[in-house]
Amino acid sequence: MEEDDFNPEVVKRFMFVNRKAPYGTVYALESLETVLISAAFDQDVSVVFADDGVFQLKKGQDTPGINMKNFSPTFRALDGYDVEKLYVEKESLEARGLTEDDLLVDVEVLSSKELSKIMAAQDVVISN
Amino acid sequence: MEEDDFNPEVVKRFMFVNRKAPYGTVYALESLETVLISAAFDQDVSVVFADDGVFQLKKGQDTPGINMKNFSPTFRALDGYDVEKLYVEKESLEARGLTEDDLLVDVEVLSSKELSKIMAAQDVVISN
Amino acid sequence: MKFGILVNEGPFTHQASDSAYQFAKAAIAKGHEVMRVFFYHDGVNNANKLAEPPTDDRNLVKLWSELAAEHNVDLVVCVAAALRRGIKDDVLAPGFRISGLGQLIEAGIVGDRLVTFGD
Amino acid sequence: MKFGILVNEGPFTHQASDSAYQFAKAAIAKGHEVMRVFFYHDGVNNANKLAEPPTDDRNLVKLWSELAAEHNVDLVVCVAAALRRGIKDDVLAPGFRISGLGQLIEAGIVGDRLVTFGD
Amino acid sequence: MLHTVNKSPLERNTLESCLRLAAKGSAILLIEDGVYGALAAGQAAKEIGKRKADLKFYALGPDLAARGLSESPLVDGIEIVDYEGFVDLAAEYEAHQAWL
Amino acid sequence: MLHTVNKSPLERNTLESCLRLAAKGSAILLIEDGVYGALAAGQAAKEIGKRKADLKFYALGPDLAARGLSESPLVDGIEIVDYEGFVDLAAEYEAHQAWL
Repeated sequence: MEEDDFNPEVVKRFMFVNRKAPYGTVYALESLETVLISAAFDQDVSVVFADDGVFQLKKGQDTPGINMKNFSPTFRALDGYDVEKLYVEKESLEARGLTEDDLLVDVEVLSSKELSKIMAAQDVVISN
Repeated sequence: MEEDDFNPEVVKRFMFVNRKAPYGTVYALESLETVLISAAFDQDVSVVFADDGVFQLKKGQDTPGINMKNFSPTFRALDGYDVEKLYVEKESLEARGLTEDDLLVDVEVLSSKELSKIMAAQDVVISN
Repeated sequence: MKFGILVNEGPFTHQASDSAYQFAKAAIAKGHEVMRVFFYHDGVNNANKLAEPPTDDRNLVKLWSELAAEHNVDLVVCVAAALRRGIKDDVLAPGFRISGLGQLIEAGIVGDRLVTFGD
Repeated sequence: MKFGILVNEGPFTHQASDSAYQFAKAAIAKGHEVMRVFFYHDGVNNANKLAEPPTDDRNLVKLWSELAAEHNVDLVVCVAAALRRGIKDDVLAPGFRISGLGQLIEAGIVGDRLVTFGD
Repeated sequence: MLHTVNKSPLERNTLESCLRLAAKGSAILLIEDGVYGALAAGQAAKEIGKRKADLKFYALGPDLAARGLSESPLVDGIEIVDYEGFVDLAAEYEAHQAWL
Repeated sequence: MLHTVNKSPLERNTLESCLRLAAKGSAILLIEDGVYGALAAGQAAKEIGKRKADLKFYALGPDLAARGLSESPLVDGIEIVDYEGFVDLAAEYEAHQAWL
């Protein structure tokens, strides 16, 4: 790519979609790394948690017993990176018997219908 | 392992369980390689196709368009390796709108209940 | 149109890399530009030059290298994902380079479309 | 009791290798023998000595090598699966050896139990 | 938005989630093992039928052929495309979302 | 037979298939993401309940803890074990089947 292709004025809507549970696979952790990097590009970033992805935000994760790193505190740090749009699908929470009180960060809980509209308005969707 | 641990007289019941569709992942192909190798050990081998694994036996697979190797003819060769117990779960076939006529080898179609009993009697179960 | 492609899985185990390759080839055939293919998660294993599939099977590592050489496609392997999985310069196939996740975001900004393939 | 273990997935991407390692450690702690761990499918990637996870993360390749050294566990990588994925002697971690699928069947025959971990 | 679904609806929940969250006017392309979702005899047929007025449905021909499904009846209205058709869809819709 | 299920019942069909095919007298151990199936509030609770007379159910404690589920109500009758308990189960039952 030529250097002059890169226009720092462009602001696109980037959405990261998390639909997988943490620890069983590495996708949740590596997706979070992408979100953190994206913050440096001054784009319009949002992060969605739907299906088993809502479990990524469950309070009380305690991982020494499986010898893996507990990365859930990093979600609390997103605010400091100006990643403030965290959306959780209401239907996914309910199907798992969870409420907003079970989550370790403040999020916006949206119905499938509301979330669907926001998803449709994105320029770039990154999922894993 | 000590050489003398190996007792050629031992005959165990080995069951290979195929529950995954072909081509989308490599499991079906690599599982078949294991079945072929097992034939050399004179064990009591059976192969089960359940859930999307029944699609492995679908007639008419034609793979040049995805640039992958069509390995389905190998199922026809199992007979020559004395692997003769091929079980297909009836409920899995029906849920996919398939009948025995759609399959490229002769199999024994069993109900969940019948298959369940055979599975329970195995010494070694290899799945992927 | 300028396409970026994200590949999340390694070769052979999942069809993701195959589908991404077929998509890239078709895009180029139609006159589009494939500006970058970014390999993340197990996708970094697509860059392992030691891969030696059976001769009657496709060799995805080689196919990607050839595509890069013929059509000037930028093949980028994520450094963090690659280190974790042992993909380093020692085993890197021709045409691939190791770089940061920023290259994925940049492809999203600069390209017209980002198309993702995974498990 | 004599355990054989089958690992179908690589390190880091899926928990399979972690679970298998914890199982093996617990079995040995309880006085059982782990006669062989067989690595198939993407499991062959557990043998890649170039893997270098972040320092605050576990290093599964190293953990397996150490287990082999301390408790005489036979770590076998399937040759066909490994060739396809580029795992060769050049990158093989200590304690692993490359051999045929027959070693898996043999573990099933000789061992009292074969326990499988995958995706 | 162009959505792709690459898993069988009988194995995973991705087609179901995609059908729940795809906005009106989007297209859904079934690829890889996702093409099993296109079968008229399959259990996803009803769910696809419910959204046929809102969404356009496609299935990748080479993936259907590989799986021996070239002659199988598909859900009414699903259009078969090849890889070039996939590229056209990706260009036509303003973004792509993979349901993985 | 000792069966292990390592995927969430909301993502994949493995728990469902295991419950359909596990013979009376077997044990089912939920590990990794499979432990989500143990939640009393989850949709698999009913299906597990139906087979409680036939089968024994276990869940791996370290996997529950990692996922923040140590305090969550589980389906009645599911016993929590650690890795050593997993080894005991593998030794007690004459064979192991992983539902992958």
